[in-house]
Amino acid sequence: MTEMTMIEAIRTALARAMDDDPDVILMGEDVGINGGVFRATDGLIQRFGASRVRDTPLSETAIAGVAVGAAVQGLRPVAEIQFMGFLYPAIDQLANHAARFRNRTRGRLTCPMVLRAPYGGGIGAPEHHSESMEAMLAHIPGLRVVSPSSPAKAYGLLLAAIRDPDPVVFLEPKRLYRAGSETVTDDGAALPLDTAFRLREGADLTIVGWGAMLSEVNEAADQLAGEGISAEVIDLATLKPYDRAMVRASVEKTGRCVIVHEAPLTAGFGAEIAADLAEHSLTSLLAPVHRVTGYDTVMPYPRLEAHYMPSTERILKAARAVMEFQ
Amino acid sequence: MTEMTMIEAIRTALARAMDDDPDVILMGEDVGINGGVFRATDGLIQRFGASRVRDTPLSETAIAGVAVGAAVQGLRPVAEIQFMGFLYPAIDQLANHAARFRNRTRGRLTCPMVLRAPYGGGIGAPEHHSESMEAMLAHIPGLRVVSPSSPAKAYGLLLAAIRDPDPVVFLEPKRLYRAGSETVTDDGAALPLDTAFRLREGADLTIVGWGAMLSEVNEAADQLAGEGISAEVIDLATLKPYDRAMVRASVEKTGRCVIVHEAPLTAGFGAEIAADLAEHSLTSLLAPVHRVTGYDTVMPYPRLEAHYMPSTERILKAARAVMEFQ
Amino acid sequence: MPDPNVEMIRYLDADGTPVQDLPDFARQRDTLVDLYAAMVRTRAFDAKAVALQRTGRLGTYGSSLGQEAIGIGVASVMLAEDVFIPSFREHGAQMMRGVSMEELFLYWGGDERGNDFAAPLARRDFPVCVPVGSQFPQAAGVALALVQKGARGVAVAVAGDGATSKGDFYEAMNMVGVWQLPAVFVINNNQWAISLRRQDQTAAETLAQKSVAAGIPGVVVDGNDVIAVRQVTAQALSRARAGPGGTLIECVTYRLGDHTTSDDASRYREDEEVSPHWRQEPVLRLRNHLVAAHGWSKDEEEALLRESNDSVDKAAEVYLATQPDRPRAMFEHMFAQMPTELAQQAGDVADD
Amino acid sequence: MPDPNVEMIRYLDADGTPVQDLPDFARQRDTLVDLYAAMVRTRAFDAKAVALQRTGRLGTYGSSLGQEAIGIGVASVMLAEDVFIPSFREHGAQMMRGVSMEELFLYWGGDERGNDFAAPLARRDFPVCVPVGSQFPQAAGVALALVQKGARGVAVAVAGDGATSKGDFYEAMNMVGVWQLPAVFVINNNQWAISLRRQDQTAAETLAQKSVAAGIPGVVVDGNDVIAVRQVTAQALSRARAGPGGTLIECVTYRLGDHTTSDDASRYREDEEVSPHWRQEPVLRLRNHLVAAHGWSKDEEEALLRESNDSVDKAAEVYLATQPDRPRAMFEHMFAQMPTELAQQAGDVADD
Ligand SMILES: Cc1ncc(C[n+]2csc(CCOP(=O)(O)OP(=O)(O)O)c2C)c(N)n1
Ligand SMILES: Cc1ncc(C[n+]2csc(CCOP(=O)(O)OP(=O)(O)O)c2C)c(N)n1
Ligand SMILES: [Mg+2]
Ligand SMILES: [Mg+2]
Repeated sequence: MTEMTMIEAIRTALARAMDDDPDVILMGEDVGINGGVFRATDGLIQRFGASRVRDTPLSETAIAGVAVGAAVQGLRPVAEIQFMGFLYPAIDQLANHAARFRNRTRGRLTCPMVLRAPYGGGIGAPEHHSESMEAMLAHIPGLRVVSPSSPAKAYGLLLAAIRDPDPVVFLEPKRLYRAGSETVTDDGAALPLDTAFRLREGADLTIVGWGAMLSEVNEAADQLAGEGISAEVIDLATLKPYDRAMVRASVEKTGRCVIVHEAPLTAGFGAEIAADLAEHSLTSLLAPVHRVTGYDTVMPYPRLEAHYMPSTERILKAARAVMEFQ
Repeated sequence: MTEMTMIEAIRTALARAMDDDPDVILMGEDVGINGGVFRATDGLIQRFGASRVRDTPLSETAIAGVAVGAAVQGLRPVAEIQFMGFLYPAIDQLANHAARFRNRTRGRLTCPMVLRAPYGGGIGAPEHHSESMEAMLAHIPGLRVVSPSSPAKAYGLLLAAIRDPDPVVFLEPKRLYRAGSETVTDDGAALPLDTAFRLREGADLTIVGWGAMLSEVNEAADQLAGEGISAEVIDLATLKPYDRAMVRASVEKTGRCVIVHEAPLTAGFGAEIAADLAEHSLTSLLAPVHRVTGYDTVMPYPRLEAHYMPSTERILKAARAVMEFQ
Repeated sequence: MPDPNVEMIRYLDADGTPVQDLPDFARQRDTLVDLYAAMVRTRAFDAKAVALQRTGRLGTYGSSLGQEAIGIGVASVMLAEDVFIPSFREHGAQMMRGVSMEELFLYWGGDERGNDFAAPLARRDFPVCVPVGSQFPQAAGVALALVQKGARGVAVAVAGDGATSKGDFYEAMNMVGVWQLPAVFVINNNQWAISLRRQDQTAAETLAQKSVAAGIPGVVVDGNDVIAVRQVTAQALSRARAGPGGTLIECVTYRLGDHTTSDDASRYREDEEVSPHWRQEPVLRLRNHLVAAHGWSKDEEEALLRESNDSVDKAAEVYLATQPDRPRAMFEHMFAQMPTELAQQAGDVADD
Repeated sequence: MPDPNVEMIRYLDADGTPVQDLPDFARQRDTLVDLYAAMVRTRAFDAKAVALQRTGRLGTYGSSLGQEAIGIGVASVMLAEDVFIPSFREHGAQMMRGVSMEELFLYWGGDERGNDFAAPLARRDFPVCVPVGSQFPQAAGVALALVQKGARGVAVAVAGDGATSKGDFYEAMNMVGVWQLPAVFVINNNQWAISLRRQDQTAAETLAQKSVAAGIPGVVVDGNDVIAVRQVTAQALSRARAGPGGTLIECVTYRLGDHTTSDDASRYREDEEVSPHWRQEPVLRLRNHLVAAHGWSKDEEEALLRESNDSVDKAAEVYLATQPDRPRAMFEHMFAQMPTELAQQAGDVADD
């Protein structure tokens, strides 16, 4: 049991997975001697050697494709894309190959790889360094898409992702990398990839989020509690496939739902959750579902970034609107 | 006024746009002497010359990137991706560049390009030739995403896309290329990119679709009419940004909504429509919103393809469920 | 800087006459007959597949007519520990790796079960790769896995001249170079990518010279000479097995037929252009050599043709008699464990 | 097959002594002083930008320390009709193209208005390209547009050694080759891509030899010799203008500083490795030459430094005094006409 930041928890999980299974290898830009630009792999090349911690050329298509080939051939590659904004060239390999090998060979060949990428804004990074395009990946049949919201979740979910027999995209909210720490036990225990986490029980409304936005969501829930409004908070953690049962049950209990994400509104993953409720929990809805999200704009450069990010205030506004609705 | 198939209408629109504006150029694999694998550009190289109808090397990243650079520099490139399954390598240029030039230069540089791609299944094509991933593109801020459902719409919408001062992804439902013909007047009149089309007025439920699925939707609406159920049918045509007002107004009138698309369910574009209704038209909903879509599976090879495609029967089943709901 | 051999390696001229000393294997009648039989069988398979497609009983199909020497030459020297990562035009190589004709028909007939290769030799081989060029990064990954696991296998990928314009090809080759991976990239340069001529694909004089960009050796070989293809591949494989890394092999041949059954090559090329290439084609070339150097007889030829056609016909019959899979199958192989939401969706389709 | 010159083109050695006859322009004091002043100003700008970042008043910034000769050499021979398509490390070239220091500070300070270049010369130039290598296909597209519109301009793109591993680079270069487009691709080979050494980026002996893959000429030039960079670029530009197509130019230099202000190079390289490169750096080299060949005086040097620092300081003040844009601005430039749904979303944010 140690206090760890999220980046430490990720590093700890990577080391644990590599200790446990010689087939686990890491690859990506600057993951070796530099330890990753965020230090997720710091010290691992020293510990596991340059053949298991591989600095790649600057080639996102090949990073993904090499991971696919290696996974199909029996390794468990964990590949890093340095920032989500540079992940697009990897989509072809993910959608056309990683997600399909098991299906198209009827189980003969499988692709147990993990693609890690830091995502999201709020740290004043340069353009193309703050995107949240998880919905694009979550639309691809055959992929799992996971995003942790705390150090302990990062540890357990990353272990689960690496051990999973199918491809997983693991999206790390970089705003949380060093935003706080919590006790993480390096016991090799994975967290399930098929259940969401109820972070807080509540009776009046359900707030659903994932990744870094849970900070604002929790803050909002605190404030709402002060106003006598009891919010249930659900951390989706695994977006694809997500725990529809938990979200439905919660909303069927509370009757109200606010969904929060950083990605642009239109066709964001929040749409899926709202749609699922409109389809399966409609009669329980006492108020319109609200989505508090990034706008349908390019993520602004740092000077205006704060105006783009869904704020606690915007969440509160939505929550109050939902509560006041009649 | 001539009877045209959709592929003829597309070719006619391309020729018209090239006649009208010398800056319009075509590029893509096999678009020249071969006239495109679907013949969308048949005869155009003879008419406009090899410098305006350019056969590219097999390079989807460069096709998109060259189109971006050429558009930013003042041409109006219309680039073809041979099948949507090969579009993924173009996403980087679309999301990181085409969609952003105007915004990041505060209007100094713009990117008036069109990326055309045939999409969708139902014609027994080999694997990777039948995808419908429009939702991924519709999530990208700064892009317009358009899909015609008939020859006349293809003509008018493609002209609008080419004339639009911003980047447009034009997705052609290849199942409709030769599935029928209608009267198209080659008068150079564009159709608006900001309104949906009400294909049929109805009072009992709203069915929303786009592209090829409108065939099944219309068939279902016919059958429903025979059962005394009056369905309003909306062809979205432009998915991003879509005509939210028309869909909301229709559902507020009918109280019921079925959304149909070929793409996989989860995080498909139908989710956005259902979410918008759950957010803005909730109190008008007399029944859960139903989505009739492809499954969260890889598009099967031809032998099982028919079981994947949303059928008239599945739409009817959903419509009846929605009508019977109480 | 490596200097790709721009002189094309060749052992037999178009008439089947040796133009230089033959390698050892090519002096043995049995070996040559095996190569010949494999090419003939491939051609018979192609013919049947096209016929089935024309009569609506197979999907879109890309024949390897005239290009048989490449796959056969390559696969004939691959070992069990090697992994084959093919394009969509290497039916001959796939068969030589143990993929059955029934499986190939199933695949091209639109049935995923055709990719569940039963033969031990092919068990780790990849199914065909449709997104052009995307198999190259995977091949590099396979090579990495082979190294990492201490195996001595080599990853062998084949793709067309068009594929050499994809960034995937280049990124992968660069990685093979810098990591010295045991991978052999074979280019079937059949002069066409659908309607695009080789010279409109790239301004590079040879495709082999593209290896210079990655710092690995590149070789040009006569792709209509199965002896040359085999010999050059064997050298590349031993080089890879010995450790110093990958090789790019350009096999120069000609696509005698349409791109696929969906294509009509007469739209973009004249018959006059095609005709002379019939004189170069690999099956006739090896037959001429067999007749001249090894007394290959008319009887033997006829027996082989009969046998090839019979086996193809038999496989076609099995294929045609195979019922489509249960619709549910499309859900069953998405994940090792079917997620709840998928199970619910599967409820939509009939159970059998 | 084109044979990229593997001998590095150089005019001045590290001491500023000519190693071969200088081109005409390099015999003129004024021209050399202009080049020198531009490099000094770039260095001053870099220093200020890093200082602002360190004190929290600028975003992540990538200094061009030691690499000034590349951008300056390249931009100094570009014409008004040419288009510059830079990476994120070519501040000097951008300035020479007329981008103001205020605009650069704004950009690196996180304000899109920094990309709305006011200077006519830069009006059609591209803003910096952050996704490494993705500017190359765009440059090919710009070149295509220039040709198509009958202009005589050339598209000039710059990127780093790391960028040469991207498929984008290769696909674009191949298209430039096959379409003979007027594009010049310049590689700032500063030996590092963040922590990856040049020799771990590719097994190619030179980066220039990658042009062989595309069938276009490649040249290696001493990137610390502004005379050489300018001369080679001038040749590539006239070649492009004359019609026979593109050129790849590898400029060999060294990244003396961290990758960016977010980077700590001491994690992955020793000071001992860096030190000798200080003897090669371009500003000192040209100063030595100016002093020796043109009597460049201490007074002139001091005046130039003062003037450079003053102009940089003044620009920084203007930048620091510039209020952030209105939040609404993030919606206003997404489309020529703001769609209804965007207008509704814009209602969320304050008007000013
Ligand atoms: C990435 C990608 N783009 C486009 C296609 C459509 N397509 C299929 S085959 C082909 C041409 C391939 O040419 P080549 O690589 O020379 O192989 P060949 O067919 O000649 O064997 C094209 C464009 C594809 N399958 N994949
Ligand atoms: C496609 C892409 N991948 C990763 C990054 C993150 N990144 C920024 S700069 C850089 C290294 C670039 O090296 P090089 O091309 O040599 O240029 P240099 O920084 O040395 O000038 C990386 C990996 C990026 N910006 N774009
Ligand atoms: Mg070919
Ligand atoms: Mg560099």
